[in-house]
Amino acid sequence: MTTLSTVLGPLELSCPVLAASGTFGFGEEYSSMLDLSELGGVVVKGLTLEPRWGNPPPRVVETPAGMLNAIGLQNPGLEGFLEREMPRLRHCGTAVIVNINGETEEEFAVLARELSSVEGLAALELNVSCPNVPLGGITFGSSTPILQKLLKKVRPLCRLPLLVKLSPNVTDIAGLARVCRDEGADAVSLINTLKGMVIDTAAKTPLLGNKTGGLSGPAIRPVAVRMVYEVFQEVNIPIIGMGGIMSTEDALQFFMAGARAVAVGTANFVEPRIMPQIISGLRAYLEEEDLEDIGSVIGAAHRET
Amino acid sequence: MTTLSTVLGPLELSCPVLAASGTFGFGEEYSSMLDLSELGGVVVKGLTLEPRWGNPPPRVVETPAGMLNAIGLQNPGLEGFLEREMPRLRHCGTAVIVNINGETEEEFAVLARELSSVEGLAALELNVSCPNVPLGGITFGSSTPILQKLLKKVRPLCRLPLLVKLSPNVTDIAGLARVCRDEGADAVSLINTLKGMVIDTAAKTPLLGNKTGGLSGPAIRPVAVRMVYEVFQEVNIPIIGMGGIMSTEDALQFFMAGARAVAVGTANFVEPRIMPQIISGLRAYLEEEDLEDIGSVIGAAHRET
Amino acid sequence: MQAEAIVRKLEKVAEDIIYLKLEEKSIAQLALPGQFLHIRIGRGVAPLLRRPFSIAGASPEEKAFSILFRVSGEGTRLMSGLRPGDRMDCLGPLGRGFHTAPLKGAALMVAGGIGIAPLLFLAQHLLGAGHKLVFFYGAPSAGEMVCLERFLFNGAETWLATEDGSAGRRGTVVDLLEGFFLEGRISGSVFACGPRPMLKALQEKNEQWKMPLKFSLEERMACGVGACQGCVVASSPDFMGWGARQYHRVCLEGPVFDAGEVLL
Amino acid sequence: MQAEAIVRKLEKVAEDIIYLKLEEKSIAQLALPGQFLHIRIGRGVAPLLRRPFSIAGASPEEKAFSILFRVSGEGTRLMSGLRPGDRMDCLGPLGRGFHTAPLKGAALMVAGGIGIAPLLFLAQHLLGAGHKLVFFYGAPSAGEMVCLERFLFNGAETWLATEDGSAGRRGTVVDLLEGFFLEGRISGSVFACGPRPMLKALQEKNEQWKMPLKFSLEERMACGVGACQGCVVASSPDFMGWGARQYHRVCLEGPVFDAGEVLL
Ligand SMILES: Cc1cc2nc3c(=O)[nH]c(=O)nc-3n(C[C@H](O)[C@H](O)[C@H](O)COP(=O)(O)OP(=O)(O)OC[C@H]3O[C@@H](n4cnc5c(N)ncnc54)[C@H](O)[C@@H]3O)c2cc1C
Ligand SMILES: Cc1cc2nc3c(=O)[nH]c(=O)nc-3n(C[C@H](O)[C@H](O)[C@H](O)COP(=O)(O)OP(=O)(O)OC[C@H]3O[C@@H](n4cnc5c(N)ncnc54)[C@H](O)[C@@H]3O)c2cc1C
Ligand SMILES: Cc1cc2nc3c(=O)[nH]c(=O)nc-3n(C[C@H](O)[C@H](O)[C@H](O)COP(=O)(O)O)c2cc1C
Ligand SMILES: Cc1cc2nc3c(=O)[nH]c(=O)nc-3n(C[C@H](O)[C@H](O)[C@H](O)COP(=O)(O)O)c2cc1C
Ligand code: FES
Ligand code: FES
Repeated sequence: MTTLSTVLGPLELSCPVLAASGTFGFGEEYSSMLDLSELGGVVVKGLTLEPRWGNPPPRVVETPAGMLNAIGLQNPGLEGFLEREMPRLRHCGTAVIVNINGETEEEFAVLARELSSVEGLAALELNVSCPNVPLGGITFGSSTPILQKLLKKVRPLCRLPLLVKLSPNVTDIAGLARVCRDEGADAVSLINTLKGMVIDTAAKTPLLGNKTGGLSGPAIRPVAVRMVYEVFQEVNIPIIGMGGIMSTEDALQFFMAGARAVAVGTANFVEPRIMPQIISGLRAYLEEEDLEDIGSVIGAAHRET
Repeated sequence: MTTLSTVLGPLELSCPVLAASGTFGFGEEYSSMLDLSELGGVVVKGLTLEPRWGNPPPRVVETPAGMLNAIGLQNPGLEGFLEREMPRLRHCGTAVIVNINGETEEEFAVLARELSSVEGLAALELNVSCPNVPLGGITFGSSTPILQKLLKKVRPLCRLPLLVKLSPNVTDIAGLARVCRDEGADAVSLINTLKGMVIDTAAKTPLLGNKTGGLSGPAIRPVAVRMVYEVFQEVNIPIIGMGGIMSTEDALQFFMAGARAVAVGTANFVEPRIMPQIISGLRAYLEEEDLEDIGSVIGAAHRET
Repeated sequence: MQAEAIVRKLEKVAEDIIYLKLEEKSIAQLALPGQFLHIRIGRGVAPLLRRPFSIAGASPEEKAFSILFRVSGEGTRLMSGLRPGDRMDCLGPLGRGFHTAPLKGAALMVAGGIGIAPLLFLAQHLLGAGHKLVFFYGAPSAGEMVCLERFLFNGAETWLATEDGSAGRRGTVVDLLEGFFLEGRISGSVFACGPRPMLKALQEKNEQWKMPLKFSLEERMACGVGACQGCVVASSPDFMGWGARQYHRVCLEGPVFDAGEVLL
Repeated sequence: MQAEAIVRKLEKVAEDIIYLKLEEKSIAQLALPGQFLHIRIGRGVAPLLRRPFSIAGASPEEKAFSILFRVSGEGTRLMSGLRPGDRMDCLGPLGRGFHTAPLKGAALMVAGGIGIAPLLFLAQHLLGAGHKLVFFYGAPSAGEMVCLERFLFNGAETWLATEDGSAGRRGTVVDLLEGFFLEGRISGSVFACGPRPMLKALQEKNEQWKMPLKFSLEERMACGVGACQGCVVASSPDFMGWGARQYHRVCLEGPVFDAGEVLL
C-alpha cells in the first residue's frame, strides 16, 4: 500500500495536500463540493485579533495566468472565529491550521497564546508576508532581525506546531528561513503572493481599491519552485510548498524541489475539485513509479544524476 | 502633431519604445522584419569584457504566460563586439544602448571607459541584475552598499548616459533606485527577470542546464508595473519600464505608472513586429485622447482623482 | 453544483451581444431568476479565472438554459467562438436571486445594456405566474439592444430609451422611468440590472419614489462561492454594527440586493 | 517571413500524429527540406511562445505545404483542434536545411518517430531529382508509424523497425541500418531525424561507417531566428577555437547539422 502521509516536525498529515490560506474561507463554502476529510488539511483565512473589514473593492483582478488579490485580511477576529467558525471546523474531519496575523508583536503573541489552548487545531501558521495591509504583514517577513524578534516572542507562547509563511518579495528567502529554523519554527510555508499592480488605463489609476495586490496562480509557480529548492538546499527545515499548483505534475515539482507538503490556493477558484484530483493523481503516480510513499519523491531534484 | 519623443536625463529618444537587452540580439536578426529606425532604440545583448559561451542547454523553457531563460550572457566580448557588431550597428538608424556586465567592479569600469569613446552609442545600461551567471550579475544589484560602491567607480568613467538595470529579486527596489540617483545614474531600467525554476518531473531534475533561470513575459507584468509605480513615487529618477509588455495597453500601464520609456523583450519572440505595432498604437492613443505628447501620460496613475 | 453543459445554439442578437443556449439538466431545474453561473473558459491557464454570467432563461422541460453575453474581453471573445456540441464547465446556479413574493402592483423591469439578461429570466417567471410586467430598457443605441421579441414572446409592455435617440426616448432608462413615476402612470416593484452608475441613480431617485427596489450587482470575482472575499460591495450604513459585515459578498449575499442593503 | 497560412486539411495519420495541410503562397515557394516554421498557437498569452515544426512537404503549384505533428503537450493539443479555414500565424521558412548536392550513392533516410517529418519533404525533393532513396523508419510500435504510402507515393525502398516488433524488425532503426552496413548491402549519404539518443547512436556508429551524415536537431526555442541564443547545441571540439562558437544555434546554424559539427 502506498501512503501519502507526511511529517513536518511535530505536524503529521495523512495527506500532503492542503488548502492555502485565504482561498478556502473557513472551509465551509467548498464543503458541499468535496469531502474535506480527503484533504491533508485546511489553512483557514488569515485571522487577526480584532475583526477586520478589509480593503475597498475592487479586490481581485485577473492577470496573465494569475490574479492579484487585495482582500486585506477581512475576517471575524479571534472571538468571532472561536464562536462562529471553530465549532464547525473542529468536526470537519481534516487538520485545521490557523493563519495568524498581527500589526504588532503583541497581537501575534496574544493570538498564538489564545489559540494554543483551543481544542481541535493542528497548527498555527504565522503570516509574516501579507502584502495587502498597511501595518504588520509583510514588514515582519522582510528583515531577519525583525522576524527573529517576533519569533523569539511568539515561539515560546505557541504550544501548537508553528509554521511561518514567508514572502517571496525579498532578496534572500533562505536567510529568512534560517531565522525560522534557528528560532524553533517547525516548518516554513513558501510562498505567499508577489506584490503587484494592474493599472486601469481607461481610468488612469491603479485598478485595485488598495492600489497594489498579491500575485498568485500559475504565473508565479517558477518563482515558488525556485524558492522551495533554494531553501531546501540551504536550510534544514520542513517546507510546505505553494504557488500556482494546478495539477499533480505541478505538485510533483514542489515535492521534488523539497516540499514535504503542498498547498493549493488560486486553483481552487478555477476548479473546486482540484485538491481531490491532485491527491488521486499523486496516488496513481506513486503506484506507477512503484514507490511506497511520497517521502521518496521529496527533494528528488537535488540528487546528483 | 503628436510626438512620441521622450527624455531621460541626457538621453533623448525619438520614440519611447526600446528593444530589451538579450531579446533582440545585436539588432541584426529582426532587421529583415522591421525597420529599426522606427524604434526608440535597441539595447543589445549583455556584453562582457571577454567572450562568453554561456550556459549549457536547455536554456529556455516556457512557463504559464512566461518563460525562463538561462542564456548566461553568451556574447562575443568587447573586442568581438567592436569588430563584428559595432560597424553595422552604428548605421542601423536607431539609438544603440549597450548592456554591460562584469564579474568585478574593474570589469564594469573597463567596459564603461572603453565604450565611452566608441562613436555611435547612445547610452550604457549597467546590468546589475542578471540572475544567470555565477559571478557578478545580480549580486551587484542586491545590496545598496555594493551597488553604491560599483557606481562610485563606474559613473565617473562613463561619459555616456548611464542607465542601471535593476533586479526585481529584492526586498526594496526603491532603495536601490535611490542609490542610483544619488550616485548620478541617469535612469533606471525596471525590471530584469525574476529568478525561477522548472523541474522536469520525468527526469527528476531542474529542467534548465543552469538549474535556475530568469522569468520574463506577461506573467511578471504586475510585478513590473508595481515596481515602476513604487520607484516613481519614491525616487526622482527617470525610469525605463519593462516586463511582459505585449500590447499598447500594456505599455500604457507602464507609462501611467511612471516610466518615461518602455522596453519590449519576450514579446519580440512571439510577435516580431510587436514594437512597431505598439508604437503606432501609442500614436493612435494620443490622437484619440487629444494629447500632444506621451509626456502627458507619464505618471498619470499617481494623480489624485 | 459543477456541471458540463453542452452548447446547443449560439446566436448574435445585437452588436457584440451573443445568445447562448446550453443543455444541462440540473442547472435547468435549479436555476432561479437572478442567479448566475461561474463559467470556465477553455482548459488552460489564461483565461485563468471563471467568468460570472447571469442566467437569462431556463426550461426544465428542455433541460436547457441560456445566457446572454457581451463580447468585452478575452474570455467573452473566446466564448463567441463556441460551436454547437462544445462543452462548457459551469459552476452553479450560484448566489441569491430575485425573491419576488409578495409582489405589490406591477413588476417594473429596468435594464441597462446587457443587464437585460437576468431580467429576461425574471420576466419568464413572472409572466408564467400571471404578473403584470412593464419593461424599461436602455442602451447607448438601438444597435446595442437585443431584440426583445425573441425573448418576451408572451408579450409585455416595453419602453425603450437610448442615449443617441436611435430607439425609444433619448436619454437614460432612469430618466424614462422617472417620467412614468412623475406622471403617476405607474407603480410597483422595481427590479433592475445594469451598469453601476445607473443603479446608483436608481437608488438615489428611489429615496423619493420609495418603491420596493431590488437590483443585481456586478463585481470582479475569483471563487464565486463566498470563499475568497474578493467580490465585495459595501453595506449601507444602516446595515453596520458590531458583528455585522461592512462588506457583502456579491457572489453569496448577492448578486441581487435590496437597494437599502448596499452603498454603491 | 511572417505569414498567415490557412488550414486546408487536418487528418489523423497515426496514434496521436496529425497531418496538417496549409495554404500560403510564399512559404510553399520558399520552403527547403529541413527548414522549419515557427508557429503561434492562438492569440493569447498561454501558450506564449511559438512552436517549431519541420516542413513535411510543399507544393508551390498548390501554394500549399504541410506539417506532421505529434500531440505531446498543450500547444499541439490545441493545434489538433484546428479546423479547415482556421488561420495559423507562421514565421518562416527558418533555419538551414539539408544541403544535398553533391550526393554520392543513395540517399539513406533514417527517421525515428515524428522525425519522419522533414525527411518526407527531403524525399519529395530527391525523388523529384531522380535520386535513389532508401527509407529506414523506426518507432516504438506499428501504431505510432504514419502510413508512409500516403506520402511516398512515388515509391521508395522502405525498411521498418519497431521496438515491440509489431512492424518490421524488432529493435531500433539504428540497429536496422547497421545490419545493412555490416552486410555491405548499402552505402550512401545518411539523412536523419529523430530523438536525441538515436542521433547520438548514429553519430557514434558513423565513426566506423564514415558515411556523409546530416541530421536535424530539436532544441527548445524562444525566438527561432537567432536573436535569443536560447536553442543552442554544443559544437564538437574540432569546431572550437578562438572566435569560434562553443555553441551553435539550432534555429539559425541548424536545425540540420553535419554530424561532425556538434557534440550531442
Ligand atoms: C453576477 C454577475 C453576472 C453577470 N452577468 C452577465 C451577463 O449576463 N452578461 C454579460 O455579458 N456579462 C455579465 N457579467 C459581466 C461578465 O462577467 C464580464 O463581462 C466578463 O467576466 C468579462 O470577461 P472577459 O474575459 O471577456 O473580459 P476581461 O475584461 O478580459 O476580464 C478580465 C477579468 O475581469 C473580470 N470582469 C471584467 N468585466 C467584469 C464585469 N463587468 N463584472 C465582473 N467581472 C468582470 C472578468 O471576470 C475577468 O476576471 C456579469 C457579472 C457578474 C458579477
Ligand atoms: C526544428 C524543430 C523541428 C521540429 N519539428 C517537429 C515536427 O515536424 N513534428 C513534431 O511533432 N514536432 C516537431 N518538433 C517538436 C515540437 O516543436 C514540439 O513537439 C512542440 O513544440 C511541443 O509543443 P507543445 O506545446 O505541444 O508541448 P509542451 O511540452 O507543452 O511545450 C512546452 C514548451 O516546450 C517546447 N518543446 C516541447 N517539446 C519540444 C521539442 N521536442 N523540441 C523543441 N521544443 C519543445 C515547446 O516548444 C514549448 O515551448 C520540432 C522541434 C524543433 C526544434
Ligand atoms: C484571494 C486570496 C487570499 C489570500 N489570503 C491569504 C491570507 O489571508 N493569509 C495568507 O497567508 N495567505 C493568503 N493568500 C496567499 C495564498 O495562501 C498562497 O500563499 C498564494 O496564493 C500562492 O498560492 P496559489 O498560487 O496556489 O494561490 C491569499 C491568496 C489569495 C489568492
Ligand atoms: C532570452 C532573454 C535574454 C535576456 N538577456 C538579458 C541580458 O543580457 N541583459 C539584461 O539586462 N537583460 C536580459 N534579459 C532581460 C530582458 O531585457 C527584460 O528585462 C526582461 O525579459 C523583462 O521583459 P520582458 O518580460 O518584456 O521580456 C533577457 C531576457 C530574455 C528573455
Ligand atoms: S468571488 Fe470569492 S467571495 Fe465572492
Ligand atoms: S531560438 Fe532564439 S536563437 Fe534560436
